[in-house]
Amino acid sequence: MESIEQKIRNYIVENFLFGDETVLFNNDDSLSENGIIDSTGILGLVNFLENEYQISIKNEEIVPENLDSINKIVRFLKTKFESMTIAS
Amino acid sequence: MESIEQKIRNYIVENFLFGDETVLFNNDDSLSENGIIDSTGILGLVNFLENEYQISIKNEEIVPENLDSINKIVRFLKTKFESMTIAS
Amino acid sequence: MSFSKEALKIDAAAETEKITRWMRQNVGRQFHKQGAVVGISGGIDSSVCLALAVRAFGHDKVLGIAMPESESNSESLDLARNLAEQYGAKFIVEEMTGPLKGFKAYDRRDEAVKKVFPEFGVGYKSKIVLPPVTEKDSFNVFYLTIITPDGQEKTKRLPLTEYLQIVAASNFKQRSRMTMLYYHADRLNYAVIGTGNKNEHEQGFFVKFGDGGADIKPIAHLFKTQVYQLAEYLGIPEEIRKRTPTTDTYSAECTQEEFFFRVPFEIGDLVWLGMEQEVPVDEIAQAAGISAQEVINIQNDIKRKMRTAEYLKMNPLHLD
Amino acid sequence: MSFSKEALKIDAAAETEKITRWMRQNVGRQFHKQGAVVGISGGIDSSVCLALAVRAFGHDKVLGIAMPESESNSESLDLARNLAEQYGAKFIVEEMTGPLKGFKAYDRRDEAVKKVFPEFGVGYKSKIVLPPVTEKDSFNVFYLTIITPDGQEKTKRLPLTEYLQIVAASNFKQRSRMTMLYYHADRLNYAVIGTGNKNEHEQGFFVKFGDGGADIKPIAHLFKTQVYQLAEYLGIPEEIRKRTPTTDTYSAECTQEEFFFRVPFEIGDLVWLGMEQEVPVDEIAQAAGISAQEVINIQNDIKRKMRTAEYLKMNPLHLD
Repeated sequence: MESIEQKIRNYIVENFLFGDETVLFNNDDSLSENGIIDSTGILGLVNFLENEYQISIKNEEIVPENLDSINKIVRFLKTKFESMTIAS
Repeated sequence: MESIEQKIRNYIVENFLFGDETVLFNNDDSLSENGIIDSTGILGLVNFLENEYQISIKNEEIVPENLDSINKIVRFLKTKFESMTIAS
Repeated sequence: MSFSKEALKIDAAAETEKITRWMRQNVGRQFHKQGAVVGISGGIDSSVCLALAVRAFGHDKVLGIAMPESESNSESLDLARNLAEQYGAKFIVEEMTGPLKGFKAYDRRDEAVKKVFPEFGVGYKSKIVLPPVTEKDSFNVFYLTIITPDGQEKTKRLPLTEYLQIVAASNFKQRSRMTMLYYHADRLNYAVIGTGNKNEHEQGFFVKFGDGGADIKPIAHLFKTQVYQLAEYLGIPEEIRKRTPTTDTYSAECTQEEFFFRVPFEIGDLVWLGMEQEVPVDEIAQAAGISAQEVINIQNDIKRKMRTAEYLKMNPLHLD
Repeated sequence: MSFSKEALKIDAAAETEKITRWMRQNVGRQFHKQGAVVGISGGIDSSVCLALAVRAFGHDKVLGIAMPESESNSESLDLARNLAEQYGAKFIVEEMTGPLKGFKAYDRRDEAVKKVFPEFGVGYKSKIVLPPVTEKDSFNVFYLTIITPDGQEKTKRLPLTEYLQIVAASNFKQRSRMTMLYYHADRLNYAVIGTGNKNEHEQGFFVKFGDGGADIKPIAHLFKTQVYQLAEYLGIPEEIRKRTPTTDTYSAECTQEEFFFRVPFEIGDLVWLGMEQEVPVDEIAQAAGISAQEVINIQNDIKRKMRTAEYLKMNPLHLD
């Protein structure tokens, strides 16, 4: 099965780089500062995460520390999953 | 009385240079190559000459050798005036 | 020598002289145009641009155009008309509701608004807003606010698709205005004056080929707070200088601060100037009366917007 | 090695590869856009651009838009539709008569036409033409041709005011099309493809912020005769490749040659390439089959147009 990292990377490469895999960025690189995603792209990413993982992202969660690199996104998703488990 | 040269110069300075007399060009300088008049300006100049001097300028007369410097315009006007005198 | 609000002061007389000489030279010698068209909205920026154009070209070579449409603020038209009269500029009114309906601009926008608020309908108004910059650094997330016929406000975060469609449809307004300004400019062999200030020009608060589409932008190097200084010097009426700057785009009254800039101009301009002059953050914070963290977040917000603005200002790319 | 028509030959496969890689990189990394919008007219240039966009971005990320209005050639719409289908691009039709009537574009134009030909009315068509370049060097003087309902042609030289108003009113068409393309581009977060070729781009045969308003121009470096080579390689249908290029602006059928370029492309492109490569005039004349004086006049005409084009391509000026 595809890892969360891989799934997010695929989404980014497919939607923001037209599938061009020669653009190299690692899982800790800032997506905004490296010019891979702009503010509209962040909104698209939020939509994608909400639909893909059936979560609801709050306004105050749309901040660089949660979304600005693949690793940050993965960490953020894990806290969302945990809070869902606790809530249910 | 204002000379023809002066009248044409005034028209050009007033209409294409917003009255800025610091732009220096002499009576033999090419108006198009010195960036004073463009092709739309030439059409305006033709209108001005036709109205001001009650002449009719033919299509084939709208050429650089008749209109591209103050002196060329003056020479061209003189031939127009002469042909009118002969015709009348 | 400490950093303070004084740093934003300009010599209005010298600035006016510099700008008008530059306008005259470029519009005449560079563009071969014989006058200027200015779209006047009754706002401070376009008023200052009209006054500058009249000084640069002469009142008989300047055409002011008011472009009201069904959602415009109704007092704007009178302000624009009086302004043109005060400066002796030629003046016409072009009604823009017709072209906008032709483009289905209102319908396309309201279709997206209804997806977010199904109750939206006749008598409702809408606007898009950004929350203010605070101590917490955040991405720019847009919210949709509707105002019900009885004056109740409701706000929701905008999903991407609806956000894009509302902005896209609203952009018909700025692009239609540009189109109308150029009709008259082309007809008269005049140049089109772009009325954006430095805040708008550099942070990208304009529509590409809309209000960003112009020949020459005489105040694009001046902070909003400096435009006010110029306005006073040029004699712009107080009723214009006292108005709150709005977007002039949404059916609900929407200030530029809530739609885009996210901080008051007196603070934002000072923080930005401090950044340009490499003033330490603490000193800026003190001058602006805010925390150091807020200064950093405002500066980050400005930098992010300037990056986005590159696309808006770019000439069409081509290969050699 | 002598100069000949061979000099205009390109390696269409390599060129396609180069263009599409460059499009992908810039639209993605530079603009942060996720696809492309192309206005397709049924002409050769926009067809090639659509095909290139599909290769660059994938057929599901390209939207072709046909924008007919009441004066459009009726077969263009079918050609555009079939083309989009052939390449698998998304396709929509946007009727432009509504916005144009909203701007009063037709009325404003015809008002000026009637000043020149008072008999002009319902059932008449009009166009603006430039005489061909000949052995005599001349300024560009425009003529107005009307065609009466029974097919009779009448031509007069255009006075300045009427010339400017007819062009200004016609420009509503290109600017309205740009506005519509950007609506869809903004809505989808796509880029707008500019379809101008080198002849149009460098000589200024486009409307500022109209068809000149685009994000990326993939064929702006290719002579018209080279666009035809690319079209064949990309599989553009013969019925499109065989059409005479028109302005798509005037109610009377008007070729690009008679409106703007003044010489056939096979001759004009060769003379221009010769000028770029500093080939002696006599050699160019021989290769093109015209006189040396005609070569000189064509080159002068191109140079004059390139100077005028500077204004059209200029970013808005501002002070620092």
